[in-house]
Amino acid sequence: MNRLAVTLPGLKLKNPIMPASGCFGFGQHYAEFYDLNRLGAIIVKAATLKPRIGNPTPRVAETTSGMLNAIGLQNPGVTAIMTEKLPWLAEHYPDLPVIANVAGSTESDYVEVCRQISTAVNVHAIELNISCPNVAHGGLEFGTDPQSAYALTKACKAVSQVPVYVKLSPNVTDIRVIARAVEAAGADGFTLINTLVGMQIDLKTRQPLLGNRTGGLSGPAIKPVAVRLINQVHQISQLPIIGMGGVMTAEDTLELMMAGASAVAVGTANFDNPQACPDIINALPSVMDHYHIADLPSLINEMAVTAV
Amino acid sequence: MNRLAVTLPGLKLKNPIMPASGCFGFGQHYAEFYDLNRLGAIIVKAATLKPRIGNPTPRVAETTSGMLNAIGLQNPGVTAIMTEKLPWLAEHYPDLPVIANVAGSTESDYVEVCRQISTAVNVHAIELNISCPNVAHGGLEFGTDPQSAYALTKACKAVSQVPVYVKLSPNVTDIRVIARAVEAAGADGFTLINTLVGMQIDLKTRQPLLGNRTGGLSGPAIKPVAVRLINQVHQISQLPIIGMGGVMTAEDTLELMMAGASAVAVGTANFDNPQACPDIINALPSVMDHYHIADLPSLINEMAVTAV
Amino acid sequence: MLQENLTVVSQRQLTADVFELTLQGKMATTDPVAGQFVDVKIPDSSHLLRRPFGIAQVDAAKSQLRLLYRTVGQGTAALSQVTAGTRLDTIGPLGHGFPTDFLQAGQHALIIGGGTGIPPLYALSRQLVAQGVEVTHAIGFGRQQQIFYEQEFRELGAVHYATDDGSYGFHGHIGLLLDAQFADAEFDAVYACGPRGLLMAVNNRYREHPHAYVSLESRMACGVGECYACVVPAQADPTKMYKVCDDGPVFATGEVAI
Amino acid sequence: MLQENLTVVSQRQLTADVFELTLQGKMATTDPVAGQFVDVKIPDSSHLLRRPFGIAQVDAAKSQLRLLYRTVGQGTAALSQVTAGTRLDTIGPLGHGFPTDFLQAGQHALIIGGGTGIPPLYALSRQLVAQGVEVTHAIGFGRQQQIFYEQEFRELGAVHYATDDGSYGFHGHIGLLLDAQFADAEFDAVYACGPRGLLMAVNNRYREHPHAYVSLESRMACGVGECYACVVPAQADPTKMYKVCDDGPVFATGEVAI
Ligand SMILES: Cc1cc2nc3c(=O)[nH]c(=O)nc-3n(C[C@H](O)[C@H](O)[C@H](O)COP(=O)(O)OP(=O)(O)OC[C@H]3O[C@@H](n4cnc5c(N)ncnc54)[C@H](O)[C@@H]3O)c2cc1C
Ligand SMILES: Cc1cc2nc3c(=O)[nH]c(=O)nc-3n(C[C@H](O)[C@H](O)[C@H](O)COP(=O)(O)OP(=O)(O)OC[C@H]3O[C@@H](n4cnc5c(N)ncnc54)[C@H](O)[C@@H]3O)c2cc1C
Ligand SMILES: Cc1cc2nc3c(=O)[nH]c(=O)nc-3n(C[C@H](O)[C@H](O)[C@H](O)COP(=O)(O)O)c2cc1C
Ligand SMILES: Cc1cc2nc3c(=O)[nH]c(=O)nc-3n(C[C@H](O)[C@H](O)[C@H](O)COP(=O)(O)O)c2cc1C
Ligand code: FES
Ligand code: FES
Repeated sequence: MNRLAVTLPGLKLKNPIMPASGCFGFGQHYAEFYDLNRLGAIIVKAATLKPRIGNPTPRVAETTSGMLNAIGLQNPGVTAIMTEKLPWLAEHYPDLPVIANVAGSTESDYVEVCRQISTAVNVHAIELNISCPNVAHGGLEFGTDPQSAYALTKACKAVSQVPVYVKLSPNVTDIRVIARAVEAAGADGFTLINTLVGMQIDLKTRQPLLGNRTGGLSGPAIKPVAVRLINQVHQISQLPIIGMGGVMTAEDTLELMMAGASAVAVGTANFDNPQACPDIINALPSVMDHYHIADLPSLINEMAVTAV
Repeated sequence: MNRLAVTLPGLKLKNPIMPASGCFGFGQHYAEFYDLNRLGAIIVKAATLKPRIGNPTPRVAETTSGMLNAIGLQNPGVTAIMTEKLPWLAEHYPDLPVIANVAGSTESDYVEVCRQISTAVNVHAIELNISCPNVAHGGLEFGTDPQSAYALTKACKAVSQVPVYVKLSPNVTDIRVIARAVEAAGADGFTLINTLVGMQIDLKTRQPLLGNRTGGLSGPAIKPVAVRLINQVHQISQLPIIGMGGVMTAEDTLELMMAGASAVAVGTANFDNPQACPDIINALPSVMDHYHIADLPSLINEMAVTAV
Repeated sequence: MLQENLTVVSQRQLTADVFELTLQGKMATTDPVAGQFVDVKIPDSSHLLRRPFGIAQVDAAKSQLRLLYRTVGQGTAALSQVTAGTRLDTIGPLGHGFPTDFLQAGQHALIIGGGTGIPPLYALSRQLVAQGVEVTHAIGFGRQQQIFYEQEFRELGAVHYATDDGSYGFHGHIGLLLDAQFADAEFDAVYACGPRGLLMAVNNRYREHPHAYVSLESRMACGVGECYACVVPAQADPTKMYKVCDDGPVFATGEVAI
Repeated sequence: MLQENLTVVSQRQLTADVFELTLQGKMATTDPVAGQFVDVKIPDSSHLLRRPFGIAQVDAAKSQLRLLYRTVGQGTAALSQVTAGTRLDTIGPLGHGFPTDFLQAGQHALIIGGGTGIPPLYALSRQLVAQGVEVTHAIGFGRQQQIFYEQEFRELGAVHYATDDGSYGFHGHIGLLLDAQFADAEFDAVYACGPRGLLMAVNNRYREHPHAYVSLESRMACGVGECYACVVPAQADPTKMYKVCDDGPVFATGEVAI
């Protein structure tokens, strides 16, 4: 038996590790470093209905043990993604489950992208990004207001051919309110956390360094916030969670799973180390031995019991 | 002229640097490292009406470039603070302005502590802690609900002999709503940010490491969040801000001031380096030269103009 | 209490995971009391909290002090990589050490240690021997390969080892060794440092002893008594809190709830 | 594209803030194109983003490559502390370098550089000279003391310096030097790397030149073309974005909006 295999709605994964959306594009260039079939799955860059050129540069800044990004959802639009990007993955990695990250400005945008992208052969699930802090209408309104989150999730669920995971924002007073709304609307799972809103000031210009002024904070700096929010959602819902936020190592992966995640996405770590995902996957068995974890499903079950 | 001098309601400071509440106690032991008269001011540990024993241990955990704490407002109560702690400071450092941090579970607790502590000779201002995430009724309810924040601030203002600064929580969807309520209630200024809620899990026990399960995240990891929230509050209010969150260096101090702070508190850095405050104060003039800043009041004025 | 950049004189690996670090600086000339500790900054900027270590040995003439530590996590792992010449930002000596003034030459002290609890006990044992006090050591380890500083302790007095797996000395934990071999021995002073189980056993066994002391560990932030991170409640009154860093790390038996 | 722990062979300080770092590893044997860069992990765990540096020189026989960098912030400051023997986690060679295939022996290329833009130009100049191309350099610095690699460039061809304060060579910025001395010179190829002002000047002056190229800098996260951090809009169509790390860092003049 494969100790690392985990199963979530729509996703039979040989291991729980997947690159996080926006930190791995569609994987082409990372495929020069390693065989993407090593991954449990891949969450691809956000798709919007129309192409988007994104925010002005600079789009990234380094912070202590973290980074800010304000890419602004640059992407070629759902049509190009479905005719170029996803087929490339399907051709080269037919067995690699893809989770499509969907973003938009209006409910109808989201719905249309979900309708289309969920028909792609290799898209096994959708990650509804209602928490992008980096564009004026990037969904964060949906992610901070329970009514909108409910309506959007319900509408997207209705048209999607695959399970829908909703990506929650940490930038809220009480994440449980949003989680409950999303669950009530029929979501199949959660992914969390998206980035925290942050800013860096350029001392030379005395102005915000990022072109967009603010950006999303990610990386190990935010891991304690991720662990807490994952745990908080896990305590009030039985839905599976794909956890993310600052994961760099196999230990971090287990920490998020002990908090309540059933699988784990790796974002910023890819920039620090392009082979972060396979390195984590390789390290998992011995780290699991060290902490007496026979296999991941039993860990997930144990945590599900203790959460109640 | 002293380039570092700044003036805020109730506070004529020879420099903008002060230890943050809870990270310096009442200073006695730090006085073994350096002369506390070097400081601009000192924000002392939270005072509550009754003594508090605080949370179960472990109370702190290290995180990447940050730390979690769940001290739980351990303090000997306002009476002991006024008869032992503050007099010690008044005797040894009669010219050192003290900002008293006030916490409580009920509005009447807060009011009573403010009434008493604001009469101490060396207390020049109050910091109303409506954002402690580490006790069940530690004020975070006041800090996340605008109505309660308004009522509490108004009541405390009414009985305080010194200006009242309200300490804002970063754990909210929109900090401006709270800031506006507090300003409308007559606050003299803001302090921010308090800690972000976080958690660490002990892989050996698979349980939260802290006795309190969750704790407050502080240190350089959160500085981008602090900069952003200070800037956001600065944009909607003319009230002065004492900024804090991850400050380790003179550069960090200037970054928070460029975001909108008029003075800066240093918390976690004291643990990393007990001489963090004097080191920052010493470094400020040359760093200011490097960035062509003649003096801090002119920087504050410049940022006030550009915020509008 | 000083903050000083101590210079690494040498680093030596003693067992699979125990290292001996020799540091030089003015701090070593202030003659710390055995049981006091230092708080060392890990030379990697992502670690903000200092790491506390008991002072295992002081050579004031050479201005050197020695730490003995086990690599348990990221901080100690990083520390084990530092080489001679590196400067380590250190504060100390911190806390209150083991009281020894009451002992007369010729009196007899029992020192009870386990694992990496033994470093401050080594300093203590040397100090007692210098005072003319006779010293007996009871030291527990998981298994033989983990033992370090055996020769050093044997030079100071009798040493009784207990190992959990019986690979060396007495088979069983240190509490059982005490039962088996020291049940009715009388000592003028008893000192202990080690894992919580050991401290609880000693605390119970010697609660009424007028001069029995335990040294505690606790997670710390400031290390100097100002943050209330490291507290432990009084045994008699759980609403009274002691600070391990400042009131301790050494407490009389019966004083605190372990 | 490789990820490799390169070994530091030597580090040498050239000016108050410019360092030469020689690294050894397989990456240096893959014969990067001049203008390609490497992305180096700063050996301190609080820095997550790699730092991009142009490859200044390759010695494939010794499997060595050389970087020249200026200390501008925390990452380069930390880098300047590393000593021989340290292993630096590096990815590369990255991006698209300067096109040179079209040049014939005996043709003439102009190389325009400023400050720390010159490292990839040094690699380029060596490559061109090896191809038999004649090379003229126009290089700008703030002031004389900042100049580095003067001898190295002079060995490859004529070098014209411009300094902002007139302390060496032409008095004024490089655009003025080009106006004054190269206004009607004809070159078969033009290459530039340096500060934004220099690149804008070159981009304007040589917009119609069939073989004029500029190398850009941009803040990066992935460095390999997957995160869209480093983009620059096409000059002709601001809705078309090029990635500096992957489509660049070298672009033909007129191609992107600088
Ligand atoms: C007064 C005192 C004296 C000590 N003397 C010694 C000694 O002489 N030799 C020795 O090997 N160890 C000693 N310890 C324990 C030592 O401090 C820890 O093993 C060390 O801090 C672990 O750091 P780490 O980064 O490797 O572990 P991590 O688990 O990664 O550390 C994470 C955080 O937890 C803290 N922490 C972890 N374990 C402990 C612990 N047992 N006690 C206190 N804090 C802990 C760390 O300081 C750090 O803040 C002493 C502890 C105290 C309080
Ligand atoms: C393709 C390319 C090639 C380069 N080649 C060289 C070279 O050969 N020699 C040299 O001295 N410099 C070169 N640079 C610039 C060099 O990358 C920066 O000076 C360096 O990253 C600054 O790091 P820091 O930590 O010292 O500065 P900080 O300002 O502390 O860095 C903070 C963040 O901003 C980024 N950053 C800051 N300045 C720049 C910049 N100019 N370009 C891109 N990112 C930046 C850093 O990488 C880091 O992520 C090149 C840049 C690029 C994009
Ligand atoms: C450069 C960058 C781009 C991102 N783009 C997206 C995106 O398009 N859609 C999305 O849902 N999240 C996006 N994110 C958020 C990540 O998917 C992830 O939720 C977050 O970075 C936390 O994980 P980490 O700390 O491992 O990076 C992006 C993050 C980064 C750093
Ligand atoms: C150990 C510890 C104790 C704290 N206690 C208090 C407190 O009693 N009252 C309060 O308002 N804030 C308290 N804080 C929050 C700090 O005052 C400060 O707002 C926060 O730590 C952010 O600043 P920093 O990153 O510089 O530490 C505490 C923080 C720490 C780390
Ligand atoms: S560690 Fe701060 S009081 Fe003990
Ligand atoms: S840096 Fe990621 S695409 Fe260029």
